[in-house]
Amino acid sequence: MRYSGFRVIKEALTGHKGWKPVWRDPEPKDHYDIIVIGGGGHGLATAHYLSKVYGQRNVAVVEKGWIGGGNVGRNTTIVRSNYMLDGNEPFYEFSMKLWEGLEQDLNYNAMMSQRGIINLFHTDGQRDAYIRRGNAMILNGADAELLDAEHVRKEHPYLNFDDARFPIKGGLVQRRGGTARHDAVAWGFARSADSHGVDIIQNCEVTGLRIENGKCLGIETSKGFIGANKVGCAVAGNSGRVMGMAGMRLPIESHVLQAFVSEGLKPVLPSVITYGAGHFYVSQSDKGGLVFGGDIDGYNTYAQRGNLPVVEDVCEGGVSLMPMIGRARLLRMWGGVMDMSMDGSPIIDRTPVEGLYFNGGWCYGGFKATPASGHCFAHLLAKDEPHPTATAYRLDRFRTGRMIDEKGVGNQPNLH
Amino acid sequence: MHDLVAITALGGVEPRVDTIGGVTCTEVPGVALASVAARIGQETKATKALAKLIGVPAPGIGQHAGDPVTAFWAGPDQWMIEAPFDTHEDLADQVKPALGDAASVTEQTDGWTRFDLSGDQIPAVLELLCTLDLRKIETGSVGRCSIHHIGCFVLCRSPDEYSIYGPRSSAGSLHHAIISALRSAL
Amino acid sequence: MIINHPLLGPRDASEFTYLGDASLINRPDWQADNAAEAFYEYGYVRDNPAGKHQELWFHEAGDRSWLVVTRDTTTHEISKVELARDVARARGRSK
Amino acid sequence: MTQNNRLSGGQIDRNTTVNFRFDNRSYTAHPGDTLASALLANDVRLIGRSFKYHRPRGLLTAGSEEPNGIVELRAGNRQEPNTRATTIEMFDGLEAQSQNCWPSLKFDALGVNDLFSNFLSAGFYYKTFMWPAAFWEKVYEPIIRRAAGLGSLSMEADPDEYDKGFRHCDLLIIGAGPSGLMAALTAGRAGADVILADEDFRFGGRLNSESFSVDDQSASDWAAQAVAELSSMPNVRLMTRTTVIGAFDHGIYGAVERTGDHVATLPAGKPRQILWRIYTKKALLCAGATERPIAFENNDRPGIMMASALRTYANRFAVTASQRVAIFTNNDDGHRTAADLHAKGVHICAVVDVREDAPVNYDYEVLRGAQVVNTKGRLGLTFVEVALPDGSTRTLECGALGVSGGWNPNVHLTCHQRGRPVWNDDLAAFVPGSNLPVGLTVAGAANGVMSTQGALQSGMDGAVEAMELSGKLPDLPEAEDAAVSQKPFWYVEGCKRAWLDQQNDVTVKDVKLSYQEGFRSVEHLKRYTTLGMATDQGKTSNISALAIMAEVAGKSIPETGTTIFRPPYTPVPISTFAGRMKGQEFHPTRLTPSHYWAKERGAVFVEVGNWLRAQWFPLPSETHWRESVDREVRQTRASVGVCDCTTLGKIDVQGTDAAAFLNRVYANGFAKLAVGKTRYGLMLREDGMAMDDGTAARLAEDHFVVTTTTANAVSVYRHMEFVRQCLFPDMDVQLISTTESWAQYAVAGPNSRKLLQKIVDPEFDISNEAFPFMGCGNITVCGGLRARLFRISFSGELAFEIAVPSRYGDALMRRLMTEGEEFGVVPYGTEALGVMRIEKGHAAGNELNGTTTALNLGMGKMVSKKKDSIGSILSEREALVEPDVLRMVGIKPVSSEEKITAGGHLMNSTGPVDAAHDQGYVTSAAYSPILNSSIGLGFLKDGANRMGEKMRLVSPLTDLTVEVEIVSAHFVDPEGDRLRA
Repeated sequence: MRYSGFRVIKEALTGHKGWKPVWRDPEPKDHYDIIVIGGGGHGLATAHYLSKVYGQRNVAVVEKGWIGGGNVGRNTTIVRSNYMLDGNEPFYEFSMKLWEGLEQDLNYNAMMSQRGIINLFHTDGQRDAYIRRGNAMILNGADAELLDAEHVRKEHPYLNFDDARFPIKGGLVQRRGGTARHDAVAWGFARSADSHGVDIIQNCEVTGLRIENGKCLGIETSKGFIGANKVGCAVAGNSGRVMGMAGMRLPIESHVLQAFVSEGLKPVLPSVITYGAGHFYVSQSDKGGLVFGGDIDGYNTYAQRGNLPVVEDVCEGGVSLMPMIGRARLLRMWGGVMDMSMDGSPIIDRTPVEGLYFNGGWCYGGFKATPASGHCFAHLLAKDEPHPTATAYRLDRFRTGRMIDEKGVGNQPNLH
Repeated sequence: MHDLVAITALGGVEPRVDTIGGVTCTEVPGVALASVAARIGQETKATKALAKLIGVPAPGIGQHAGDPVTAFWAGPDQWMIEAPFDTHEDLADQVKPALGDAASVTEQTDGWTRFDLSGDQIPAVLELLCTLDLRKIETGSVGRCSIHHIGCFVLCRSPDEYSIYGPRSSAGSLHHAIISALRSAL
Repeated sequence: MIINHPLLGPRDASEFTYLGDASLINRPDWQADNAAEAFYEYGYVRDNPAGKHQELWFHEAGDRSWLVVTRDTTTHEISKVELARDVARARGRSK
Repeated sequence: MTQNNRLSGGQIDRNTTVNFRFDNRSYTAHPGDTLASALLANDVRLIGRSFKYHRPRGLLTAGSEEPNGIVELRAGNRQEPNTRATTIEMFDGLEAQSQNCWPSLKFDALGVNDLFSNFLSAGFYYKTFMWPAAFWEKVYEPIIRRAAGLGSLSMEADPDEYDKGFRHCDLLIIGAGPSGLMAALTAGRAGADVILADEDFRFGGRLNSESFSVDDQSASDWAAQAVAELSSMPNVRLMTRTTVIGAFDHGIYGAVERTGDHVATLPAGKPRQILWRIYTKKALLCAGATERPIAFENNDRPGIMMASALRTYANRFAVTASQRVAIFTNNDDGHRTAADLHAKGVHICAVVDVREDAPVNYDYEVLRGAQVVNTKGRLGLTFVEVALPDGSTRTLECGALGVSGGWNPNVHLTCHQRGRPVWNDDLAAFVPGSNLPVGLTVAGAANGVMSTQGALQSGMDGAVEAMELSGKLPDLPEAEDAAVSQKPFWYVEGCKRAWLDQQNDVTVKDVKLSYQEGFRSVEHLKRYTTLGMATDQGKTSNISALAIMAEVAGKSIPETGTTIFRPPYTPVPISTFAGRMKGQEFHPTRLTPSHYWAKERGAVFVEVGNWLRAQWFPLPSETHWRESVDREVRQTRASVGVCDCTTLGKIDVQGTDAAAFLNRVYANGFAKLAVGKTRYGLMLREDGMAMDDGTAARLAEDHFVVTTTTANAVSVYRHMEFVRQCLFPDMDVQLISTTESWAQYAVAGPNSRKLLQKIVDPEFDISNEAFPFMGCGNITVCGGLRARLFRISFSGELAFEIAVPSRYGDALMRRLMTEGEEFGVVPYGTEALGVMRIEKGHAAGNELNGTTTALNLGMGKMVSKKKDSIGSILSEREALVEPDVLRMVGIKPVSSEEKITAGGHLMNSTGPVDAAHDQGYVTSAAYSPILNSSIGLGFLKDGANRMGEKMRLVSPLTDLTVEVEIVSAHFVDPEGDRLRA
């Protein structure tokens, strides 16, 4: 069923009787060409591109709970392609271009809003690093602008320019950056994949991977064994658990990132803003809530909840940067479990097990990557070779010393 | 004798004194400090030597003891020695011989700034500053904690006399934190 | 969270700095034939268990002890706290 | 306007009358009122507008679960959007405004949305606004954003202070209703260390809202008496106006105490709110229960309220919402409200009870087996339409309708660690499950014990269990003990627009549509319809919606799912979480020993980590910073300059294994360093990347002083403790930071020795012979002050670093300036420091960026292969030693007028300019007044072999392309003759 304004009006006039389920609720078949483990953003996007771009129709997405219930449903919805390193920037710019056409591609309004993102800097050293990054963005075909303090003040007069412990010296802006309605992204990909014949199987937990003579034959699940020629794992946050079923240890730790939303407010923030002197980033949703976050809690965990010190740290940064939000109320806090990798960059690669493919290590940057991650993982699953923009995301890069370390903090996941 | 004039951590020639709601906060520059860390395998020897130095048994975990030269526990097999500045400006050099090879001694005098709180209701002030369980803080206790992101030692000398040690460079911020808490609580 | 420091008793976890898996104590022998592979494993590969996890915490705003904390990563329940130095010695580390 | 809806009695101070304003009209009220009760007293029912359809909204409840009665409180920079009128404690001069309406509350233009509500069904926006693509940001979204949102911020900085505090207790009791009070009495009398916290400004909970008695006194009097006894106990701390917002790990609870929200203006220095971190051994949740509505057609009109709220307003605040009231209920509790209001002289039009066997009453009519099927009244309720069992309908004329659909235990905190409540059929409600936060137990209505007697008993039992009390327990007072009698009833059949989430305008129809479109899990339902996402977090709507979803799905409620709650229990100002860590206090400020002197000199300061350092020292004649910096550099290189470098980390390393230890943490060797000598040290991370660099001075066989960069002082110390305690636990080495103990100044330039000789005491020979390059030692200065001298140089000049106890740093700096006058000594700041180190080709923070190896930095040979040192093995990985790896180089423009930009990328002199052809990047750049040219340092592929090559430095971001030449990084004195002079 095609969505459109006319359809909405027609249905309104006929009692909304015509709306069909956005996706089917099928029972799993015995065997699929490709099974994607994980009905989150990346898994559903993979299914969408597999079926729509790579012509794979005999595909299933298997989800332990309800689709979109992982990090795609609990992030701060920021979309950007402002990376510095060659391993990353082409991939994220590819993702940005996919975002820009996503609604039309999916016929679903994920409310991709290119309202811009600004990364503020407060020291000359930060400025130099941002100039290097901005240049890398432009050299990779993305957009970037450097603003001085006066210009930042013109665009964001409510920031703390008068009483700041760390004065704002300027900012790196990406105008094409912005936000998207996170749940709708998952639903849009699911709806499209479903419409192309992909079976989306919810409430089906993977309990094991059937591997014989180094080849993956399928998955054991709470709904029984499901055979497959290829199995792709896209369960960031739980990668350790699932790949553990294949006896693999990963260059990844699971950590919790908290996120926060305020009560609804009339428009106050024009764009996404990240603070360079504290752990704080924020945007305002279309409903009016300030959606914000900061650092991960910093200890290994699989629990989707955090603790007070980080809540306080984030709010300290927020009020220091923009004192006018002080009287807005924090409405809800929640946590998402992140695959924190050893260099802060993701992995999209084959594994030592034939027929088993891995997509993970997204740290807290996975949402913006959703379309490209799906596209590149679909490419890898369909063609058995990496997509040109994702060649650096290899599993063995730590052994060879080809890390992609934007922050330069090395093999300590909780610092990325 | 040299002719350089010292200034306090808050930048004055005279120490700063504030009284708010019956509690007085006094900047205390007149103290010399040296750290004592036992060498590996010399722990017992170091503890004995330390006891001799301060005239009482070396304080255990979370304790301080001695007078006028006092010591407080700073870490495993590690203590901070406190003495009047006027008589012990070169405290580290005085302490070294007493410990010999049993411990490493390091001058700490100007690494720290000290604020003394006196008056009742000090716990009502401290509960706005640090996470220490004040129910367990009694005369002779010392706790290391973070006050407004500044690493500090809190010593309880009597129910209405406390000392707070913080890093000298952050004296202004620490003082501001203490004064704000006094105004808020009292 | 609260970490029950073996010397100081219960302390707020915010006084500590987290490093990670306590396997970081098991630094390989630099002269071993497989040193390169061993150091790669040591530096980069983790068990990352959903359950009991031995991990290193530094009491930064406290007594500067490194601790090995055994904590369940699904419930955060802490079942054991030891001085890392004792653990290191117990694992045969010396000089 | 007079308070013509006031009744007799109540817990308000009638002797005092206060004035307040709502939407710029003045009203009167009494202390003890909330804004909500005061508005009702003044016959104001219309308070706001709903989120989506902008429907008129009045009060639904009398507590913190209120979804509708939300206003902008106070004015100017203290304006607080979305504030629940039901929790605003009345004070004289209170000012509030309605919100989310324009031009006025009575006539709201966007009320038109209501007419099109059929087109604005759940999730409609996902299906449209897609064409043309560009229209989203330009047209659709701005309209949606303006219409959405609720209250507005003042856009001014929050002027109030906030505190954070930390309390410890054996037992935290959350909620001071019957169970909480009884628990506190039990534990308190037993001597336990108790904190009793309640969000209300008056302890007692429902006891203050009921007309029945406890023992022989009124419920509220009994509560007051219990509070009096508790406040006399030194082991019990009472925290009123304190909401426990969250249950965190290991018995830590977050609580927000509103110390200043009930006064017009705060006394100086007093906080508006305090965020408490409460450390508990045990906690007892006595949070009570929340009455839930029944959904029926047009059930959202102002005047339609929870029956228990009407009772609270009547009994506690002596207010009725209207003189004519009807009740719609599925349980006995609704009848209580009717009886209490009737007793206070309010006309009860009828009690509409869905139960055929509802209790009769002779004071007013009870319509058994009846249902409310519709209501009238545009801005406030006027008529209620009732369907009777016989099929006929009755119309009741009334200004208020009390609705009671039963009670939901307040299980919120039991869910904060992902625990799930379980379904209880007798109550038709969720009660706390088994997987509670460790140490938390639940008592009273929160645990499904609905009678007052039961709550008292349960509170006592809870305290006994939690504190493991034995021996004599207090006698329980007598109180009502009625069993729950209700018929589960969620919504009236056949209704179309029956509201569940009244703030977000989610109706029964939306839930059904959600199911129809496949959004069937509770989380999908919430996310698709926005149910429960409003400022009340669905406290009154979640369960009903779940029940309806279950019905459509043909499943039981527990099969359909549960809904859990997240912190905070009620919304908390962001300022409260920030406390005092904002503005200048965001981070502590660290001052150098020469700070006050530098300030007098008019130095310009710069933040370096938490430090403030002098950046340069402008002279009155100088108008541009470059003039000052160039002068400082020239004069230092020509004669002598002084720079405060105290901020460099200093770590005292002692012990018989000190040298062996440094051999492990530094890539280069230290074992053979002679006493009295200093050596540059490069520290690697275990992954082979450069971590930090500095110097180590050997003061004795077993004593070194190590310096770190300012930025890494803390992390290097932590790392060294890790190596000491975790990797080499038997090494005899002790570490302690001495960064702040010593004021350390670099004295640099050809005349530095001459200057120092004037202050160093004569018995110390610092001639080149006696004190050569890289020498170090203990000395005295100015007639006996102990000091340390190091002959090290960052500038490349003949230079020393001299250290004295910090308290004398100010005096020493002044002395160096006066003694240096004859040489024209200059103080120099971090800028000049930076220029000189670039001229000398010293790597610093911009080069040690965490991704560079010793090889990249041109120090590959320093990494000793003859010993075990951190990072040496992994620094050998194939990609890190490829022939064309980045190497540090010097860069200067071919034409000296051109400028080098840090952050620019290096491209070959010909060929395409794009990422694929990137050759490297510039890390640091400065203008060298010595070379009269802009210069830079950077990393270039195979740079060591490309000296003299012409390249293009491009910075499209700053719109710049410069022809540059690759040169050695050592621009000045490459042979190092000067520093050995």
